[in-house]
Amino acid sequence: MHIDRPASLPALPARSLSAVALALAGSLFGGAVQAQPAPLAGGSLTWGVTTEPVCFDPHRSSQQNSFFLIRNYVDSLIYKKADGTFAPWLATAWTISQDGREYTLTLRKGVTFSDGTPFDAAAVKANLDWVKDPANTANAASFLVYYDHTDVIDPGTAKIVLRQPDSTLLESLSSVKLGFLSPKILTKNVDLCSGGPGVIGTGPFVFEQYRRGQSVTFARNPAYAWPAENAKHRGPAYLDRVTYRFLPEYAVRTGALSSGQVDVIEGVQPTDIGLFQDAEGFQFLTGPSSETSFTLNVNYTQPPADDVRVRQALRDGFNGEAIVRSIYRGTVPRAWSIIGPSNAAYAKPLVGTWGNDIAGANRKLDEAGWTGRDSEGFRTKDGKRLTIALGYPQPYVRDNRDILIQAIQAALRENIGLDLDVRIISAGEWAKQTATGTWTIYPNTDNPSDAAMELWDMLGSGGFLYGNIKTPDAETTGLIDKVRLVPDPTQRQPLLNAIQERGVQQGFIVPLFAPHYQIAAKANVQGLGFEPQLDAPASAYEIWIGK
Amino acid sequence: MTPLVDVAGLTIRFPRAGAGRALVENVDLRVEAGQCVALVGESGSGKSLTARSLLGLAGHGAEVTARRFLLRGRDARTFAEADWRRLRGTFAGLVLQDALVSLDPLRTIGDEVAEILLTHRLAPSRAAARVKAQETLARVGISDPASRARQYAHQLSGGLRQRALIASAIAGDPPLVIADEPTTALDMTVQAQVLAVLRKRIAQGVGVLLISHDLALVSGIADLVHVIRDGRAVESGSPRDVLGRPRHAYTRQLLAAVPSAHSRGMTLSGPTPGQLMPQPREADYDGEVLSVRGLTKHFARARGETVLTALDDVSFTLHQGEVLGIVGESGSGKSTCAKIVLGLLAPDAGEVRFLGQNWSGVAEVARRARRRAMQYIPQDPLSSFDPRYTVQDIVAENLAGTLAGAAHRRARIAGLLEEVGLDAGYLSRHPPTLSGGQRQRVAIARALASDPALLICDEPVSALDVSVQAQVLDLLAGLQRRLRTAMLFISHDVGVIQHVSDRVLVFHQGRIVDRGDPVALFAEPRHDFTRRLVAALAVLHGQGGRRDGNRHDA
Amino acid sequence: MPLLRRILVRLATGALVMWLSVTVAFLALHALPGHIEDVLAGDMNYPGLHEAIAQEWGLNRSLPVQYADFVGKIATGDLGTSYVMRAKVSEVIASQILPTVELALLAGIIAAAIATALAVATSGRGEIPRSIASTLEMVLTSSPVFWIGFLLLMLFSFQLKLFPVSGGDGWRAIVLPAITLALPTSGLLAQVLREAMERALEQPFAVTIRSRGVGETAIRFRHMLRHALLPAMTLGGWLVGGLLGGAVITEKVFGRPGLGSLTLSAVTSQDVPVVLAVVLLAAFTHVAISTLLDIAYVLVDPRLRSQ
Amino acid sequence: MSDVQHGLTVDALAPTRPTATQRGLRWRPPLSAAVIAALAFVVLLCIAVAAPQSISFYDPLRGNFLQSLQPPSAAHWFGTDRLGRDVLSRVVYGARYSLLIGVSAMLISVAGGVVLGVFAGLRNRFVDEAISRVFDVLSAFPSVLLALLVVVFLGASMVNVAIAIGLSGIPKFGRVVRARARLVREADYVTHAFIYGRTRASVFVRHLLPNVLTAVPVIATLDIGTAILAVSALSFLGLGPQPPTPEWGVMLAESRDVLRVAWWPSVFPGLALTATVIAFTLIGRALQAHFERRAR
Repeated sequence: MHIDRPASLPALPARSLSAVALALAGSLFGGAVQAQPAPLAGGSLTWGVTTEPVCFDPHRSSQQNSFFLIRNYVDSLIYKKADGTFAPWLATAWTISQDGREYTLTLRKGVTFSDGTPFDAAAVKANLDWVKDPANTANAASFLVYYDHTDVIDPGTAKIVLRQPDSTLLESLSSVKLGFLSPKILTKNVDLCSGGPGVIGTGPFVFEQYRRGQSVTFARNPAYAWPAENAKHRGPAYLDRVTYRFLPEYAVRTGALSSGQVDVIEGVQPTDIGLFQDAEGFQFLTGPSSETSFTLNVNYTQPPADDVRVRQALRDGFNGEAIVRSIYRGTVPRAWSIIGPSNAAYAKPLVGTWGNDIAGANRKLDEAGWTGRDSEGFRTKDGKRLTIALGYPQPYVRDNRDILIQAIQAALRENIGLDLDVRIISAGEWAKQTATGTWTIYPNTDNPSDAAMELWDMLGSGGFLYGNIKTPDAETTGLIDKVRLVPDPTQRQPLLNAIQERGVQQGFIVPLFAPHYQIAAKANVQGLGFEPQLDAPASAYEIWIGK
Repeated sequence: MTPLVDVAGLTIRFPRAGAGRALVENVDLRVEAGQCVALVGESGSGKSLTARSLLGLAGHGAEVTARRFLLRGRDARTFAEADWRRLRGTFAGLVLQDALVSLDPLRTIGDEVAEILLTHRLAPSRAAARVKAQETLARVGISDPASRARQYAHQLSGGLRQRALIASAIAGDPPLVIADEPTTALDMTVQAQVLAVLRKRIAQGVGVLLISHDLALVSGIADLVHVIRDGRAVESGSPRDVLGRPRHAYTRQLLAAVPSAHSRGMTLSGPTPGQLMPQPREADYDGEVLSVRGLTKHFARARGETVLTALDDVSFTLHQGEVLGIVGESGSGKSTCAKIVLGLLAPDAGEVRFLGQNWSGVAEVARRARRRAMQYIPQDPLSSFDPRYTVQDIVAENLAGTLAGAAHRRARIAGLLEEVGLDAGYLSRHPPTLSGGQRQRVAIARALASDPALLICDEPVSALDVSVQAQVLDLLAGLQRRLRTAMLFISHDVGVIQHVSDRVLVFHQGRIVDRGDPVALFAEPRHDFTRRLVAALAVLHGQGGRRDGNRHDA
Repeated sequence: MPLLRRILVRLATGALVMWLSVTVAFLALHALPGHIEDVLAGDMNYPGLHEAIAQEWGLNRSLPVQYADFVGKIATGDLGTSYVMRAKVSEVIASQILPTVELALLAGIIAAAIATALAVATSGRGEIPRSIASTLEMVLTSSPVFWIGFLLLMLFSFQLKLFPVSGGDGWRAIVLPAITLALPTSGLLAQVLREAMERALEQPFAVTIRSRGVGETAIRFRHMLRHALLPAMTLGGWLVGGLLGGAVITEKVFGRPGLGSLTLSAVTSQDVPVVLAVVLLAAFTHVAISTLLDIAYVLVDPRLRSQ
Repeated sequence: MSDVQHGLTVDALAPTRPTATQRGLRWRPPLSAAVIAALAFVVLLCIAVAAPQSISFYDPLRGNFLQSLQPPSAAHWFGTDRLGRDVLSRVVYGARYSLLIGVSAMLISVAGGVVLGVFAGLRNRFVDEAISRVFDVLSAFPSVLLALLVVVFLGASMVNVAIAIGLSGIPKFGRVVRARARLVREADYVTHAFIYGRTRASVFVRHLLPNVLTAVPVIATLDIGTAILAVSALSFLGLGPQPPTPEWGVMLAESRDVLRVAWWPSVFPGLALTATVIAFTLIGRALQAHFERRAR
């Protein structure tokens, strides 16, 4: 049980040299900033993470918890900042045609993949075309539904041409799923899912070793010099090496950090926060809320939830505020819309306008005819109990969300006599339900993407929830299709607000809370941060180990 | 010369188990080198316990007290476990009854014999111990000891196994050998050979303490005999005195209970031998009950190479009211013959006719009607009773549907029990709670329930104590004579056969080698096997003749 | 030689058992609700995706064809590729088998040691040690594996901080899981060993051995242990199956990598090739162990050689 | 050779008072204190199954958020869990699930095991071989994997868990019954039954079957413990009854994450589980001793 001490003497000279240079640079640009301790390069860091990535290929991976590991070796064209605007990265500038169908990108000079092949327009075309090809069954292909082709104007310029305008493309290009792998490995159809040195990107680290079930390790890419514009430093990463150990159990992760086996952990459960928050020798950070909040999506075509009054009663029949605060001990905010509060597209007018109206909920249920009561106190209507099933797919259960749902289940039973039949279902059963549109309530956050894309996924006529339902709510799906055609953010916001308000007002969605990523680490670990578009911690590029 | 064992007033009790009554009370015992002392008594008399206490093996929780307890002059009362352990195997060796279960079945004979040498470091190395072990095997008359040493107990014949067991006890050349029923599990001829081994040890100066239930056998080898009853020595003396002029009533009763050619026609149990009803002469036997012609039966060994001939052309007849005795050693085909006569086993050749009709060649259905007429009394009655049944259920099984009404049937069963000397109180009891004798009486009652014409008894009394055996034999004889049933009586004990049978068949390796009058046949044996049997009897009972005299002058 | 013939028969039946197990698992997995390609698609839903996945894994072919192809490959040792992890199943299993085998083996050894010590120390040595031993054994066999795991974790890892909470590497990480898995097994094994020893001690040959001046402990080790081995081996065959099952649970309690977690995720995500490989492995282990037991029986008990 | 080896003449069968050497000191009173305690505990369990509200004070499903993770106190003897629910009430209500699933799983094992065991033991070699292969296949699947397949196939619910565990218990039962059947088939009271004019069928009904089945209640009682343990293991893996059901295995699974800060949500269900298994084992052993004493 040891912390990997920074490399011994031989590395010292290099370290002191770059330290001096950085200190100089810091003071030059830091200016009036009080003397930040100069970052120390070198050393290796060990993470304790919740989930072992099933696949290390950015284009194929669909696991949100694996994105911030992949970000260590995969860069994107642009970087989405916290305020929703985009900073240049591998693309120094980009212009969108009048009809919103053509995106012309000027690429950064001197960027190379870690196998030496240059990063140029041809590489951009190769990656995008590979993702679009359905034969590769790439998960990221859902971002390129309207992508037609890419023109290589010259090595430094590429033009992406769409079949119809798609306002979600910019955020998609900032996602790690549309990051870039060396064209060489894309051609030979080698399987990159199982990771290893064969996965070659342009990122600040190079894939070193993957021990299945145990850990994955990345080594520093000495040639790296092209971070996103808003990065704090320019040169290669500080750390020599970063290791991510897979520790799925809460108690195990917490124990590993408190006994010093690892330097940083993510996924800290509320009851253990006290061990690290303002505790001597440790630090505790909370990131921005994720792009979408944890929401109950109610299938409004399945009885008894096809009656709007029942849905509204479900929405208002419990005190969300108190339950979220009790389960998560105030570490996460209550959510008022399906889009996360920190997301620029968050429908602010919705805040505080609904929920916790138990009398109103009971009145609505009485109006809807659910007046009878059975032996266990549940409402009945002509003999049938008011039961709404909630199928939580087993692979997505994490972060104590099943405990939250149980609390809501208990509250609904007590307050309004509604039987929320909670069942953890298998992936097979969930696939069958979505394929036949027979799902009832689906609790989850969505993979991070453009707000319009999120709404498309959750409520859109082509999304994975309502894709197979013949009669979705025309007004909602119409609005969603419209918003995707409007690239200009100022014009999109009113539409986005309208969709979110209608979703909540009609009880299609019951937002619960906005998950915030939490990290606990040793006090001497500096440079920890979050990447908004990933809904996760940032890559290890900025991290360095203090004294 | 100090005696090997000099014990006086020996009392053994188990305070924590049961009533705490003494199992051995005030026994005196002296054994000199080159002398054979015998303890004779029935099971539960405490004879084994007395012998084992000489090795400190009386058992867990035993309280052993004595006025004097000297082993080669050393006072054993002060012995700690370590002292006992040093003494076991070096001072005294123990030989138990059946080598098949008294030797560790999972270890070779060589290892078993060598264990004493290694435990007491009587041999410098394992190799030396192995050689000494093989020498000991040779000393007890085992040929080719080197290859025998590598074999296991189950691979040897009964006689060889028992010799190996003796070898394992005397490997450390102990001056004293304690033999607890050493020959009981063996055939007569083999018993004689094993006794000869012990005689040789005595001749070489070893003291032997012999434990047995068989007074006759003991008289052939012992210099001094103690008769033990309920833990007390009721009589002691030389074999000549104890057998010739028994002073204690119990000794007389034991002697009288031993069946032999001389006890024919007399009762064995009871205070004084009485007269049995006379058996009809051969001339006036009426109908032929059973006729067996040319019975042959082969068993294919598991691997199919060697075919074993169990019966080879066996023929005999049995008339109403007659008792036909079959004698032979184990493996001579007696029981196979019984099974075929009972119709439980089909013969390869030959034919059985019962009550004038074909019996062996027909299907079981055809036999079922006449089943009631042929009944069977097994050696181990307990295994022939369904464990869930009470005595009443067992006897009722053979009553079939003849009598209507439960009360009526119950009365009939009670009557049957009465006939075999058991009162109605036994009706509701479970066989495991009964004694061996009582169980055999229940088996007899069941057999009589259907008034059979033929009773087949396969070693019915060989598992019983002498006195119990006597009572059962008297019961069988009385019933047989009164009900005039034909009886096929199988036994390995020549004495029993001579006592019960009107005619005798001698079985050897599946064939009838001799037949005729029970007394005349063994007076001048014709076939060499019968001759060997008679010779063995003589050896066992001390040069023969000695026992003839005593019967009449009692 | 009967032994050789017995082994050949056992192996033949073993092959039959393995084939039956794989077939049963194959049919069960394909009869599960939902098409496998839908499951693999997960949350993605764009035109042509499901067909592409089905095509890639040949799921669009008829069941018999898929089955024949699969069995054909297995016969040649190719276990196929995992749908979810897109890696060769043989590699996936190989990487995960070591920690589980390590755990099961170490647990087995600890259990055998505890059981033997307990049996030798308490068999036939009076009422008090006997009742203490049997109570201890009963408590051990009656407590759930994962509960024992929690108690050990609470005591040794959280309170005394002697052992790391989990992880797969380093010898200290395997101590607590191995003990957790070993305890219930040792309870059961000790019961069987002790009862067998006591039965053997009541046999006449025990008196003969004592009459040779052999001490109580020597009797148990040199003689009685062999007699107790027979019933223990019958139980042993069943226990190994238990150890594998127990490993799945222990790995979840201590967050250790291994076949346990692999099996759990493979079945829930219907990763057919991986599940079938695990079933094959389990069947193979079972067959191998029963064959070894057959041989061991004959070695330990010479009386069986003659039949 | 089947010739009866003339056995011991020492009248070993005479049940004179058990001499110390043979019986040692193992003669015990019919019902030891432990067995009485076990019977009392099982009665308590039955009350918990039939009328849980009589011995618990709170609704097992109603959580009071203000009192989450309270240590054992006068109000909550076993303390409260993360959702503020009373652990004692959940343990009491949990008895119903663990017992019902455990017993029904055992019944499935017994039914399957007895039927197959009797056929394997009493029929010809071919049937015996075939059924032994079925046992091999069933025991080739580690019980957890077998349960996984059944539960994923039928969905995670109490009935399916009982089926899953019942199936994996069949080989163990089957082999015991088969061995006993082969033993009884050779016993004298069966082979000699023809002497009393019995037909094959009546021998089967009157002697064979009853004597084979005498052992079943013993092994059944012993197996309840094992079945309950297996059920809790499955619930722990999330394959058994679903939250918020207060089944002991589920409670233990839920207690895992708070193990570090609260010991009581995990200790008490574990104790209940272990005590139940011990109780049934003790009763099973007592039954076994009773049958052995009668049949010996």
